[in-house]
Amino acid sequence: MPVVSYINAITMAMREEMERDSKVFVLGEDVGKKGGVFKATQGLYDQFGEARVIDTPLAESAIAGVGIGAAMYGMRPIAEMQFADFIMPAVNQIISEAARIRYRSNNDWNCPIVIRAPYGGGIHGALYHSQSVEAVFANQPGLKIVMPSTPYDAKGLLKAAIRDDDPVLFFEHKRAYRLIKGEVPDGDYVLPIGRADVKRKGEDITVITYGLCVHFALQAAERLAKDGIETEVLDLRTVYPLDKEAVCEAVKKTGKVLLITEDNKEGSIMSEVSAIIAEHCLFDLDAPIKRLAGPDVPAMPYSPTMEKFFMVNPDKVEKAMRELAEF
Amino acid sequence: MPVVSYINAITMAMREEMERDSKVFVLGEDVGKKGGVFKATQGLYDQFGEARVIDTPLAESAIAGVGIGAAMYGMRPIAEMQFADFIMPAVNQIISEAARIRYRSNNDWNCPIVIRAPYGGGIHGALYHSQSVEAVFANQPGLKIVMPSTPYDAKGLLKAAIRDDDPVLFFEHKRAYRLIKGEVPDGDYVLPIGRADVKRKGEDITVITYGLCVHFALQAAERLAKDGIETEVLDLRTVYPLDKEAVCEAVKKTGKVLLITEDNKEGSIMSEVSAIIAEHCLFDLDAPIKRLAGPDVPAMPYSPTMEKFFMVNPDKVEKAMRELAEF
Amino acid sequence: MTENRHKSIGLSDETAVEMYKTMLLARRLDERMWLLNRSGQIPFVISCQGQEAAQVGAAFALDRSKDYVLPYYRDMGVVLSFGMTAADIMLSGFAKAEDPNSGGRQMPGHFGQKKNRIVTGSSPVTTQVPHAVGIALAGKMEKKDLVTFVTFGEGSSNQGDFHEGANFAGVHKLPVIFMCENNKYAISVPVEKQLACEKVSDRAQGYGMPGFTINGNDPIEVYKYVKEAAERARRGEGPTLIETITYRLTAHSSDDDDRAYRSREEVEQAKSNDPILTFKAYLKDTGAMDEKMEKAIDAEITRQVDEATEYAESAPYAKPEDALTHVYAEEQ
Amino acid sequence: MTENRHKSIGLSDETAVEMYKTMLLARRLDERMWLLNRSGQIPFVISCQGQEAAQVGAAFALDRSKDYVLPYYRDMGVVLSFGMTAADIMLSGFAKAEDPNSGGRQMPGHFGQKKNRIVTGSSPVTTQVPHAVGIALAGKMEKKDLVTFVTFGEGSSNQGDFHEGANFAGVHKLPVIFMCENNKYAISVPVEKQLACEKVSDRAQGYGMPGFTINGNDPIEVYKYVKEAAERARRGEGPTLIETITYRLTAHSSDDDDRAYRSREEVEQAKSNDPILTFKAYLKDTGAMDEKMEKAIDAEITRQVDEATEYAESAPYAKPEDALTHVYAEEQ
Ligand SMILES: Cc1ncc(C[n+]2csc(CCOP(=O)(O)OP(=O)(O)O)c2C)c(N)n1
Ligand SMILES: Cc1ncc(C[n+]2csc(CCOP(=O)(O)OP(=O)(O)O)c2C)c(N)n1
Ligand SMILES: [Mg+2]
Ligand SMILES: [Mg+2]
Repeated sequence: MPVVSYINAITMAMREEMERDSKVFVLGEDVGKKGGVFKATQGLYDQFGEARVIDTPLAESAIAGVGIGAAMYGMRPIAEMQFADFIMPAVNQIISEAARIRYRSNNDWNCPIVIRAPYGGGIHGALYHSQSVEAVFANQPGLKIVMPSTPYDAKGLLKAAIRDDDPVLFFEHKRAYRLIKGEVPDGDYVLPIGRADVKRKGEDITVITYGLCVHFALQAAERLAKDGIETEVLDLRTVYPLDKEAVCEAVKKTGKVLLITEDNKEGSIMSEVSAIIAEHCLFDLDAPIKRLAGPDVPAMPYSPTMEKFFMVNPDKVEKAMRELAEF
Repeated sequence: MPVVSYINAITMAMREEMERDSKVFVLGEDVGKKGGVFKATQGLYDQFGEARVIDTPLAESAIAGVGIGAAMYGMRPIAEMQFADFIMPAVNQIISEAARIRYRSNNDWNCPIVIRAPYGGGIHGALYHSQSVEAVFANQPGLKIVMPSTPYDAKGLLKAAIRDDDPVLFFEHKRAYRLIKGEVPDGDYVLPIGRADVKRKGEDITVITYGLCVHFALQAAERLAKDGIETEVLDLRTVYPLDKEAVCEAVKKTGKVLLITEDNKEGSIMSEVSAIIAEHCLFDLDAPIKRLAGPDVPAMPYSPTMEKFFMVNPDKVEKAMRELAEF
Repeated sequence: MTENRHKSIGLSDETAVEMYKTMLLARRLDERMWLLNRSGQIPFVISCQGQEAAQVGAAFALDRSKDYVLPYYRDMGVVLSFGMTAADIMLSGFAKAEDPNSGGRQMPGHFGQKKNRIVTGSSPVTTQVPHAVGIALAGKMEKKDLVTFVTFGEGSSNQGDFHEGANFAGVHKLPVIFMCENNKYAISVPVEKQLACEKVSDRAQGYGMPGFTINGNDPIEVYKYVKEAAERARRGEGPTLIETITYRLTAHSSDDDDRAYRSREEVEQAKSNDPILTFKAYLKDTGAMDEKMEKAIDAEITRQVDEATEYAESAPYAKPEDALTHVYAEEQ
Repeated sequence: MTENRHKSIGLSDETAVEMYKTMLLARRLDERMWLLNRSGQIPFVISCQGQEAAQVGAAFALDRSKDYVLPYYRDMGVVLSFGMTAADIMLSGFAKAEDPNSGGRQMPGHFGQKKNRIVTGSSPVTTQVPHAVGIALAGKMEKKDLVTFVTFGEGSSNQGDFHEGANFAGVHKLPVIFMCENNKYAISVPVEKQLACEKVSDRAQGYGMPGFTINGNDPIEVYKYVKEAAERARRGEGPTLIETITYRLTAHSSDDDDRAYRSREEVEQAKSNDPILTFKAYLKDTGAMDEKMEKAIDAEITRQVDEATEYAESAPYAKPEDALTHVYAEEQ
C-alpha cells in the first residue's frame, strides 16, 4: 500500500468522491486557485473547475449557510473553514440550522454537508490558529464530529462523511498534515462514523484519546513497553456522539484509564468520556480517571516557552501513563 | 424580608446597580420602551432614559460586540439576548473576543460585560425558545457562566456579575421567572461567583444540579424525606468554572450522587461534574454516577406530549433519586 | 371605474381573484388562530395580517411548479400559494403529529414542506437567507432553471447573515429574490431605531444588485416587481432586493401587547389601508369580482377554515417517545 | 514644481516629513521582519508594505492624544503613529515577554496598547468593527469628545460584523470612522470574487453614512478625508466609511506564496506606485524635504530598526508557566 501523508489522504478522499458523485463540491476561502492555505484542496480546482471548487467571499456564516442550502437541495457540499478557530462566526448556522434540519422538519428535509477545518497546536499559531473547538459542538444532537488520527482513517472517514446523510464536522490536526504518514489504499473504502478504534492492544493501562495525541500515546506506549507495561490505546475517531461500548470495553480490559486531549481540560470531550465510564463501568476501575489536557487558559500562546508549556507532548503523556501504571 | 419573584429580583439587581454606578447600562432587543419581552428591564427605560437603556437593532453579534467595545473602554454593559437560543450569532464575539481579551493582551485590557439570557424549557417554546446553551460556552477559560435558581441568588449573583472585571454569561430560567418566588433583601448584597451552595442538607444521597432543576430536586427530596431518605442538594450556581471543592464535599458526604441537568445529556455541564468526581473523589463513591438529563435530541419539541417527554420534572427526579437511594 | 392594472401586466381576472382568495384564506386562518389562542386552545400565534398582499403578490409571480421559497414566520400567504393547505396550517397551530411542517415539533409559522419546495425554517431570524443562496447555487450547478425566493423583516435585514448571503449571491450572480417585508416594527422597535438607511433597498447597491422599495399593500405592484426579478434571475442576471412597505396589523405575536409601543391611532390608520379591503374594492371596481362571487368566496373560505380547524383539533398528537426520532438518518 | 497639496489642507512641512518618517519606519521594520523570518529567527510576518500611506495619512488626521484606534493586522503605520515604538514592534515579532501588545502571547500584527488607546485585536477578522462602535458609544455616553477609527481589508468587509457594526453606528450617529484598506486581494481571492459591489464605499448608504473611495497611495488625500470624517464625527454628525485603494506589495504573510494567484507583472506595476517612493518624490519636489534630510532620516531609521532588533532579540521570553496568568482578574 502506498504511504501518504495525512493531508494527502484528505485530498485523495475529496478527489475520489468528486469523481464518483457530481453532487460533491468544495467551497471555502482560498480553496480554489491557491488550493487552500494548507494545500488540502490542491489540484481540485484544475481538475474540476471553478464551478465545483469555489473560492468564496470571506464570510464563514455564508460558507456554512450557503453550503447548508445546497445540501438541503440535495448536493454534497464540503465547506472548508480556513482554521477551526474561524468557525465561530458560523456557529449559528451549524448549531441552529445544520444540526436541527432533519429533526425540526420531522424527517422531511436533511442536510448532508461536511465542514472541514484544521485545528490544533504546536505550530506557533498562537491563540487563534491553534485551538481545539470540538467541545463547542459536542453537545448538539444532529451533528457528528470526526477527528481522525491517521491517513488511513482520514481518508476512509472523510469519504464516509461526504456520503453521510447528516451534517458532519471533520476536524483535521494541522500539525499532523505533513508530520503523520501512513499506508493508504489507492481505491475506494469507507470507515464507519461513530466507531472508535483500538490502535494498540495492552493489558496494563488504557489510554483514550483522539487526533495527534494518539501518536503521542503510541510513542509513550513504546517506551513503557520496554519496561513491561502494556498499554491499550483507544482512538475515539468520532468524538460526538461517542462510541460508548468501545470506551467501556477499553476500560474493562485494564481497569486503569488515562484520558488525553489537547483541548483545555474543563468541559472537554474527555469530560463526557469520563462521565460515560463513571456511569457505566465504575466498578471496573482500579484507579481514579485521570485526564491529561491543556491548562484552563483561553488558548495556546505564541512564544515558544509558553506554547510548549501548553501543548501535550509524548513526554507529558509518558509521565502520566507511568503514574497511572504505578497507581 | 420581602418575597419577590425570580424576574423581579433580576430587575432589582439591574436597577440598584444602575443607580449605584453610572457606567452600568443595558442594551438589547426590546429592552427599552417595551421593558423586554419577559419584562426583565421593565421600568428601567423610564428611570434611566434611552441613553442608558438602549433598544438595539436586531443583531446579536453587534449587541455583544458593541457591548464588548464599551466594556473595554471602561463601561459596565449588561447586554440582553432575547432568548438564550439567539446567542448563537454572537458566539464569535463571546468566545473569540470577550473570553480572550485579558489573556491575549497580557492583562492590559479587560472586558467587564454581562450577557443575560433567558433559557430553558417547559413553556411551549419549542426547539428554539427552550434550549439550554451553557455547554457551548463551558469550555472557554476567560468566561464565567452563572445560572441562579432562586430570587435571592439571582439578585446577589447578578450584582456580582455586573461588578466583575471579566465577562459573565448570566442565564436565567425563563420558567422560573414568575414561578419561583423567594425572600430577597431590599438593600445591597453580592454573592460570590464561582461558589456552589448547599440548598438542602442530607446524609443518604447527593443531588448536584442548577437552575430550575434545583426546585425539582428539593420537591423530590421532600417526598423522599417522608420515607426517611435524606438528600443533600448542591446548587452549582456557577456552572463554569466549576466549584470543585464543593462538588467533592457533597459527594463525600453520601457516596451516592445523582447529577441533573435539563440540557441534553451528552456533553453537558454534568459531564464535567462527573469527571471531576471520577478524578478527585472516586473512592468515596458507593454507586455509579448517574445522570438525569434531556434526551440526546436537538431540542425540546412544541407539542405537549413530546415536550413533557423531554423535560425533566419532579417525578422523573424522584424516580431517579429513589433508584439511587436503593442502590 | 378604476384603472385595470392587473390586465396590463398580464394577469387574468381569474388569477387576480385567485390571489384575493389566497390572501383572504391566510387572513381568516390567522384570525381563527387568534381566537383559538385567546380561548386557550393553542399556545401561540404569529400573524400574517397586513402582509398578505406582499406575500401572495410575490408568490404568484414565481413559478410555483419549480421555484423554491424560504418564507419567514409571517408568510402564510406565501406557503398557501405554494400548495400548503388550510388543514396543514391548522395542524401546525395545534401541534399535531400530522403537521407537515414539523410533525408538531415547531411552533406555528415555522414552515417547511419539501414536496412543495417550501424550505424548512427555524426561529433565529435571517438564517434562511444564505440557504436561499445555496439552493440557487445548487440549481445553477445542476443547470436547473429555478429561482429561490426568500423573505425577512426589516429588523432582520440587520443580521450579518443578510449581508453575507446577499453578497455571495451578488458575486455569483445567482437567481435569488430577496424580499424584505418592512412592516415598520421589529417587535417594539420602530424602523428608525433599527435601520440607519432610509430604505432597506438602499442596501442593494452594496451587493451589486438592483433594489426597489414598493407598496406592499398592492399585490399587483408586488407581482410586477417580483415577476421582473424572476425573469432577470432566469436570464442569469443575478439577484434582486425588493422591499415591500407594509404594516403589521396585529401585535407581534400572541405573547406581545403592542399598546406599550405604538398608538392606537397609528394602528387604526393602517387598518384603513388593509390590503384585504383595498384589493377587494379594486377587484370589484375593475369588475373582476362581483358581489355574488365575493359572498361565495367568503363562504367557501369560512368552510375551509372550519373544516381545517375541526380536523386539526381532533387529530392526534405525536406519541411522547416520538420525540426521540429523526435526529439522524435511520440506519439502513 | 509639483503643487503643494499638504499646505493647502493645513499640513506643515514638518508634519508632512513626520508622516514620511513614520511610513518609512513601518516599511523598514516590516522589511527587517521578513529578513528575520527568512533566516529562521522569527516564525511569522504579516506586512504593511504598500499600505503605509493610507495608514499614516489616516492616523495623523486623528487626535492622537485622545482618539481610539482599532487597527487590523497590517496597520503598523497606524500604531507607530499612535505611539508604539520600533522596539515594541520587534518585541512582538520575537514574541518576547516585554511585548506590550500581548507579552508574546499573540502573533505579530495583533496590536494592542492601552496607554496609547490602541485597542487589543485578535485574528478572526472584523470583530474589531463592533468594538469601535462600542467605544464610540461609551465616549458619547461619557460626553467625551473622542472618535474611534477602525480598519479592515476589503475581504473582511463581507463579514456580518461589518454590517451589524456599521448599521449600529449609523442608527446612533456615533463618531466612528470605518476605513477599508482595499489592497485588491484577500489572500488569493481577488476583489471581483470577493465583492459584489464595485466599491466598498457603495455600502455606506445602506448604513446612512457618507462613503468615499480614495487613493490610498496618497497620504495627503487620505489625511484630508479622514480629517473631515473626524470633524463630522466630533460635530455629532455620525460615522463615515472610507475606502482606500492600495496594493499589497508582499505575499499575504510569510506563510503565503503569491505567485500561485497573481502575475509578477501586476506586482511590478504596483511597485512603481509604491507610496514610500512617490511620497518621497513629492516631498522633495515640493521642497519639504531635501537630499540631506532624506539621508539623515534614512540613517536614523536604520539605526532605530537595528537597535530595536537587537533589543528585542536579546530580551527574555516569558517563563513557561506564565502561560497560566491573566485568565481572570487577580483576586484582591
Ligand atoms: C436571531 C434572533 N434574534 C431575536 C429573535 C426574536 N425575535 C423574533 S421576531 C423579532 C423581530 C423581527 O422583526 P422584523 O425582522 O422586522 O420582522 P417582523 O416580525 O416585524 O415581521 C425578534 C427580535 C429571533 N427570532 N432571532
Ligand atoms: C474570520 C476569519 N476567517 C478567515 C481568516 C483567515 N484570513 C486571515 S487574513 C485573510 C484575508 C483577509 O483579506 P482582506 O480582508 O482583504 O485583508 P488583507 O489581508 O488583504 O489586508 C483571511 C481569509 C481570519 N483571520 N478570520
Ligand atoms: Mg418588522
Ligand atoms: Mg485585501
